[in-house]
Amino acid sequence: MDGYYTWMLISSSLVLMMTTPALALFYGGMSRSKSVLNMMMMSFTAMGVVGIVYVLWGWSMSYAGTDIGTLFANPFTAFGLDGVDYESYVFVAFQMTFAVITAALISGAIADRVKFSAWLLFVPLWITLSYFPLSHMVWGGGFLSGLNPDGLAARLYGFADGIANVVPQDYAGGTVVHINAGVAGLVLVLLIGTRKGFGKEPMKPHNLTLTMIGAGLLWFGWFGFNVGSIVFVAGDGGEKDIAQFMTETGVTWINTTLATCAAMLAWLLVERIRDGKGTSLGAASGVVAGLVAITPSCGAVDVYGALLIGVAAGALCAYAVGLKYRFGYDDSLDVVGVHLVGGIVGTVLIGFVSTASAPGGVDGLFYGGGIDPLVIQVLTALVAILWSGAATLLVGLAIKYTLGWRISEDAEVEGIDFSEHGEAAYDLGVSGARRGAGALVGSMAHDKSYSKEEAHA
Amino acid sequence: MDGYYTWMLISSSLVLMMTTPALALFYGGMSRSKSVLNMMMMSFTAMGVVGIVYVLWGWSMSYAGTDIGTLFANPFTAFGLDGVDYESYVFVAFQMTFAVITAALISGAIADRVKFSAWLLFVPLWITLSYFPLSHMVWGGGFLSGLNPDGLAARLYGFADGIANVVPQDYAGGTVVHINAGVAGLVLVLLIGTRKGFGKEPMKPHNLTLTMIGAGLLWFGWFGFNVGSIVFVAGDGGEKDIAQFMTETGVTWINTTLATCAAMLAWLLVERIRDGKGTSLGAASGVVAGLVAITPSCGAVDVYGALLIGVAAGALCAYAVGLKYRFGYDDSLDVVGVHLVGGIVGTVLIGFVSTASAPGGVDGLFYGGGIDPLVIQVLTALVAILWSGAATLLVGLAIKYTLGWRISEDAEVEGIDFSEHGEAAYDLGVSGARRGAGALVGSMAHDKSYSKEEAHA
Amino acid sequence: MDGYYTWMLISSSLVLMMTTPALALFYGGMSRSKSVLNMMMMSFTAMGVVGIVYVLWGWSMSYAGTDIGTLFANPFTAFGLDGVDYESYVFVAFQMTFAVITAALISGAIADRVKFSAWLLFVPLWITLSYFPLSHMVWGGGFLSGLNPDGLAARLYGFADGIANVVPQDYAGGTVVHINAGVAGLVLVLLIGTRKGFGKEPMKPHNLTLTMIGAGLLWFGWFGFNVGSIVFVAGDGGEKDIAQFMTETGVTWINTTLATCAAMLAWLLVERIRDGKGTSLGAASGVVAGLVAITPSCGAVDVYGALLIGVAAGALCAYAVGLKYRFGYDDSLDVVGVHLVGGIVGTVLIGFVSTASAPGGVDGLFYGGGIDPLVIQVLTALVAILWSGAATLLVGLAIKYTLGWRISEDAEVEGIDFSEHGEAAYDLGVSGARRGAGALVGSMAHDKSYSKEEAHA
Amino acid sequence: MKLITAVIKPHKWDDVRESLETFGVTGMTVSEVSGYGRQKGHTEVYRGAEYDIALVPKIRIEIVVDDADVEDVVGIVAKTAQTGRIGDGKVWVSPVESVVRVRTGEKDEAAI
Amino acid sequence: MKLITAVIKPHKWDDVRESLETFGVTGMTVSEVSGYGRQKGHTEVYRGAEYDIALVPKIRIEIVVDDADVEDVVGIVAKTAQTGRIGDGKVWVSPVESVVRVRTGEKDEAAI
Amino acid sequence: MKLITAVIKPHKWDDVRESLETFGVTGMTVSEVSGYGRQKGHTEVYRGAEYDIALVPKIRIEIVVDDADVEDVVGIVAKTAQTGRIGDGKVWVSPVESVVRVRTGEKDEAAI
Ligand SMILES: Nc1ncnc2c1ncn2[C@@H]1O[C@H](COP(=O)(O)OP(=O)(O)O)[C@@H](O)[C@H]1O
Ligand SMILES: Nc1ncnc2c1ncn2[C@@H]1O[C@H](COP(=O)(O)OP(=O)(O)O)[C@@H](O)[C@H]1O
Ligand SMILES: Nc1ncnc2c1ncn2[C@@H]1O[C@H](COP(=O)(O)OP(=O)(O)O)[C@@H](O)[C@H]1O
Repeated sequence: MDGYYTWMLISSSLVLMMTTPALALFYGGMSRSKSVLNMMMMSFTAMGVVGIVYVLWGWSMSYAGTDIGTLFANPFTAFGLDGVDYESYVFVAFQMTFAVITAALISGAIADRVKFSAWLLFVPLWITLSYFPLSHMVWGGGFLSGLNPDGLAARLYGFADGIANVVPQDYAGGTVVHINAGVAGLVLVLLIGTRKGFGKEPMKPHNLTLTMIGAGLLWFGWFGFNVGSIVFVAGDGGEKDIAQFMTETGVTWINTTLATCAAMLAWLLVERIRDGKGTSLGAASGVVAGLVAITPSCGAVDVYGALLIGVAAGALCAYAVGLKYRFGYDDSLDVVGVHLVGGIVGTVLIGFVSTASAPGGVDGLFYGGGIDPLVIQVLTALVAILWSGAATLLVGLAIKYTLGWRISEDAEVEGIDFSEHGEAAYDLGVSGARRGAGALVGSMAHDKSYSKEEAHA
Repeated sequence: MDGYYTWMLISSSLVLMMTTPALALFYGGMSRSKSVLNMMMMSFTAMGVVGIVYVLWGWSMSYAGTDIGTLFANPFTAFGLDGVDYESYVFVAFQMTFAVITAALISGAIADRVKFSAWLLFVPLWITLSYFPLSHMVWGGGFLSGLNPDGLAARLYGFADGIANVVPQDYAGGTVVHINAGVAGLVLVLLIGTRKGFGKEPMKPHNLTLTMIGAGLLWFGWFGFNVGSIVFVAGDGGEKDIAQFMTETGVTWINTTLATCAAMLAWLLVERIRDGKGTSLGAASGVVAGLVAITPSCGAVDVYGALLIGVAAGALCAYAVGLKYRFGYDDSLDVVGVHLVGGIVGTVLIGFVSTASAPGGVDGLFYGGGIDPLVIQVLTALVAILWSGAATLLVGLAIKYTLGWRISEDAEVEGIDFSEHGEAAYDLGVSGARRGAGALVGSMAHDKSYSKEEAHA
Repeated sequence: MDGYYTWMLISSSLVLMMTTPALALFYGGMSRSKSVLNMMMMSFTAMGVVGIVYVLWGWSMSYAGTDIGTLFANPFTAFGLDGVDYESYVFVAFQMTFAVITAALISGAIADRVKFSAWLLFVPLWITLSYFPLSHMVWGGGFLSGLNPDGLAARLYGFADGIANVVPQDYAGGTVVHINAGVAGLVLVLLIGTRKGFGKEPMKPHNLTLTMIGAGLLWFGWFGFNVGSIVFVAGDGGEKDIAQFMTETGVTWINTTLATCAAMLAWLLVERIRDGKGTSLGAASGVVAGLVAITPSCGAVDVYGALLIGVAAGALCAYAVGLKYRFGYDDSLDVVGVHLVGGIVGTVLIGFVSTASAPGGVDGLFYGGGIDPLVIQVLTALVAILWSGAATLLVGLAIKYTLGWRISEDAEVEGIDFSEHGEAAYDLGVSGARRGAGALVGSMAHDKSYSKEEAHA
Repeated sequence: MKLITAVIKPHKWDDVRESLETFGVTGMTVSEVSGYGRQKGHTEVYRGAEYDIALVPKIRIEIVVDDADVEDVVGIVAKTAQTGRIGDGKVWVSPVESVVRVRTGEKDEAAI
Repeated sequence: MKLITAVIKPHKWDDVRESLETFGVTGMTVSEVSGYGRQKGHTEVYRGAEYDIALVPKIRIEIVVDDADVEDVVGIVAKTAQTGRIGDGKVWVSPVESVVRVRTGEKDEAAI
Repeated sequence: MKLITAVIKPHKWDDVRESLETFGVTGMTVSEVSGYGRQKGHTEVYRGAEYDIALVPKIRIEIVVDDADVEDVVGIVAKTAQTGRIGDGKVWVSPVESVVRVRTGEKDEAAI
């Protein structure tokens, strides 16, 4: 199994790369030139904070700790990976990167207007109250897992031979990652409010090449995300596992790619019909929408199911991202429109198009599996939405009435990169005709580190 | 063999990454700021379209289907991967990514001037008529394979123990990928014509940093492309195969790197001598030229052979990219100069410098192998050129006299990003002194999705 | 072990990617818009030159050749990989990429002002006189290795069962790579002098988004760098090795990530306290500082050790990069402040926080291991500093008094991209309101390649 | 005819354009400039060193008008661009001796 | 002396420069500006919402000339920059009281 | 009042700003422009073809001053921006009939 083990090393590295730099680029390119750095910083610091928190109590709270009421595990049981054997470190690594990107995804909804300090406070609180419990419930044998005799599925449909009679499916994180992040984004947007000028000024992407790089690298990393999420039936590292590895991963790779291709083209088609032109932002968004929707379902469907899920996700999300203008919530970079909607699409469609011929091995409504698989998918999604909504509201309000979320209106107009980070992303006094500009940038006032020095002396 | 299997999962992901975003960046940076998005969109949509087409009938037409006259296989035999076992999905994935990038490569020749709809129509037709047949002929045991008793090599030199007495070598796609894309680019350029102002205005790269990122990521991905193209002698997944895997791949990795380094330096040297200065565009182009030339030969040569092929490719391509100005064909981003020329260099030089000490195990002219290996390489290249030329001409003319290829001249002057996608790549009202610009961008006219909404209501 | 072998294939590819394009981007973004291409070219050509040199005599001089006075190995023994079996090629590949990035790292210290030809001459000389010997001493069983009976450690603390009683630890290159590059940078800066306007003009990064991409991709590649540096105890490819692979790599992955997260946050904290704001440049630099410091120590510490090393590296480097203004040496992109300081921090702290419970299996001062582990780490660092300093001085002076290092002052003011490469990185006549600019760029004077042609005719 | 040059705050541009449109100004030429004055720029930090950015971004508007319209146009710009905060900018008027419309070759009043 | 200010279409810049060169204009100052006028900008789409870009890119040329050359230069620019399509631009002339050549300190006619 | 327009070399901007500050100029408007003149641009190479970049980057400064200060300001700029090398630039003076300070509505001298 050292081949599979190597795949996990790579998958963990790939998913880390999805946040830094892929997501940072995807979001950074979509924000305005005066706020791109702040946007990228939210991804980078999500990595910094969650990376540490996950090792301290995240792994324990999700998997290694003793279960507490099927909702989460004891954060202290394996605090700091205490008592965790080295064989498992690679899985800690893999799961850590999932927590990181989930937190980072939220930042897209609150672009251009949030105190950097508020973000740094939000991330550890939210990941602890919303992400760790949900990952425990879904993957850690908790309330939303088919393996828990007291779980939702078991209660509804009964439990036999260590598994519920109807099993909720979430292969790589439709609920834990995408619905969770999408709901959090929506709640925060409603709490924090819209940007000055929202709905009047375009506030369009300042650098679509960055968004395209980000979309491409996200796709690349997503193979680690989805294909790396295989769970073995035997699990003893024997022949059976190897055989499962060398078949199931091919299916999840192909399904992931098909849905993404289909979603990209579907999004472009909607734009073509509605707006007359297909945009590159649409292609990049379609890619992500497809990846989001196939995340829970990549092991549950065949090639036609993957294509259908892709088309549905691309078309519905392309429409959903326009709603913010209609209802006036400033989901700045479309976290709700793409991750919440896409996550629901992928999670729910499993109930229709999952097939026993796929690794998941469950027949959905369209394959004669009846209504139950659909019901359990919908209920799972609902529970995730409720938990995430409640947890986010709690954390969001706590910050609103203490530290406060918003930067000043002037700072917002001048640009958050200056006000929160004292930087400008670009200094392109350049290129033949513009090489002079550098001269306009300013001159050194004084070297603080230096003067500080003197003070000491 | 789960180690090798893992390598194939990664290689497939790496080669997908070569198109999105690597090639999109390499080409996007070279185009003008008013057409960068359209250029990137051609790569992204090539991925979208070919990704789906390959699963539907590409795999069947190249490998899984029943052979038809040694030229291609039946597209319906394994339509939608029907009857393809899951073990093979990873190879479908790997081969799919090759088809994708081959189609995407062509876009560089027709920058700035082609209807997006024409491209979306061209890709599936061309891939079906040119790529699938050639991949079947060369790798699918068809007309250009040494394994086919009725193949070219067998007819010319006889056939014994299931293999021709002189075997044409194309390790990773010199003919199927690079010559094929290069010829298609040339034919299209001649059909479609030059850009307004070609030869008068510079039309130089608008963002060389993108081109450098692209070149670097292409190099990274190319290890999947070349090293992943290993074919096993035994093929039973036993000790022999593992041993071959753990030796041959080291050789192809090193050869790929050596040729690329040599080509980069050779290109820079030519520029230094001819123009007085070595450019970054030259370094990036040299990297790609080296990778192209070593693609067919990475398994056939030793370190000195790799160096020689690299030097030859770098120098010849550096010279070849200048020809378009001389002969007046607007091969905008040098698909012909780099991929056609580089592909021929690599394919033909095998006849000279291949050595029995390399994995390929054949001695070329310089190693006492006589003229035959050279002849078969040249003939293989010629057949590929003819087939690709004919197929491209057919598709190209069909589109020319129906949909039409060119956008209007005004649209070309204003920029294809606006006319075909309604977008501008950059909105850099930025950098201390320029932060105001955003204000100049414009104001929201009306929200179509919204108004559409109203209409419904 | 084909799983481990696959990991080495990937690791080699990842580390190559660290130089091209990751480091090129990290540095390119930090330099000014008139010198970004030259900066990227120094990374690309370091790859081109060292890639070839390493295969010709680097591998032989570091590992394969016969030892010469414990300082380096005979460059001719295995010249051109003569006599090296194919099994080892993957290790040649992996080690090559380390040599490449070490040379490339130096370029950051001498930004904006060095003749391209001088750099092309410096790289092969320096890599031969400084890098190959040090890698032989530390990893090739030479003077700084615990395995050499005549080595420093053996002489000081005695030698038993083929290993010194106190073993110097450098898991992935704190001395060979980072201290080595940092010292070289410092020496060159002192030799070459400061840029015109240093300390007066800001000379701040022209494109921080590139720097962020670079930092993210460096982190991604660093998993190949650190985790791929595992050395097996048994080394026979048997069960023991596989078991070691499937435990140790998890630890090094986690440690690498923890230190990097901690360093990023520590750097931001220092900025927050000292300057009032945490910057994105600080986050990117903190990421690299953490990766540098954990490089030698990733196998020696537990999670708390990794966190401590990260915090120390982030904080100390954040302070160190300010010193150049104080002492007036123009370490342009902070090679000294990050790689020399970070490399020393990581190498020396091992003496305090290494623990027997980690793969390295040595207890440091804090774990009751006494002073010896600390002493040997300090001495090892000192020897590396002395050797690197001497070698760099030699090469640097040789170039100074022959070719000369500096470009003319006018060229420096106009920009090295024009003077050395005849290019401008950007031509952004763009973004709605600026689309015209292209028109200002200039018109084709004459086609040299063309006219050259005519001359021939 | 006169040339009216106005230097205003960037986020005021849209309002100014609209009010001029309503008044009947059919054309103007706009550029991004940097302003230096009582309004100070912001401060950037780099590697622990601080930089004062002396300049603030401004929008510069040039309008050629008939003598008759000068006062109105100046008044409209001054009124619409006003926020009352330092840095609102300046408007100045200078003489123009002749104007040509390139497309038609029309001269002076007819060319505006 | 007079200052001739011309606002033209970007792709006409090269022709204008050449014809001025031939006439003997030895220097000018050029900038990228945005034009607002009868010629309307294009439309951009973003997330299903449409944006009218009111401004079109233009090139702005400033030439200080002797009184004697004013008519010729204005004529040349107006002729060369003409496409006959809306948006060709404007040329206007305003008085200049004195000029200095920084390099030499030369004044007025001698400074041009 | 007069409008002083100066076109100078970019790297001279800081010095000019300082000396004007010391003299007491409280405001100016600055823009990045391209200069065409005796000083020739550089040459770029692309795919073996050479391009002459006819234009050189310059900084353009506009200062509205009282008639009294014109000579001093022109002198200071001309002196400070001087390097003695070709391309130092030009300074020209043109009449201004009225000025308004947008913030306060103050007119003319009071508005500067
Ligand atoms: N004497 C001047 N000449 C030209 N432009 C000026 C002058 N004084 C001010 N400006 C422009 O007007 C802008 C606003 O002036 P400032 O002094 O900052 O505020 P206020 O006009 O409200 O007193 C400046 O940024 C500059 O662009
Ligand atoms: N009154 C004006 N003052 C200053 N510039 C103007 C004026 N009218 C037009 N322009 C400039 O001339 C350009 C062309 O004018 P426009 O009305 O679009 O076409 P035309 O001049 O052919 O009628 C505009 O984009 C603007 O830059
Ligand atoms: N007649 C002119 N009108 C407007 N600007 C001019 C004129 N002549 C020169 N300039 C500006 O002055 C700059 C320097 O002029 P140039 O002839 O190159 O050097 P010098 O002034 O030292 O002779 C030019 O780049 C241009 O921007």
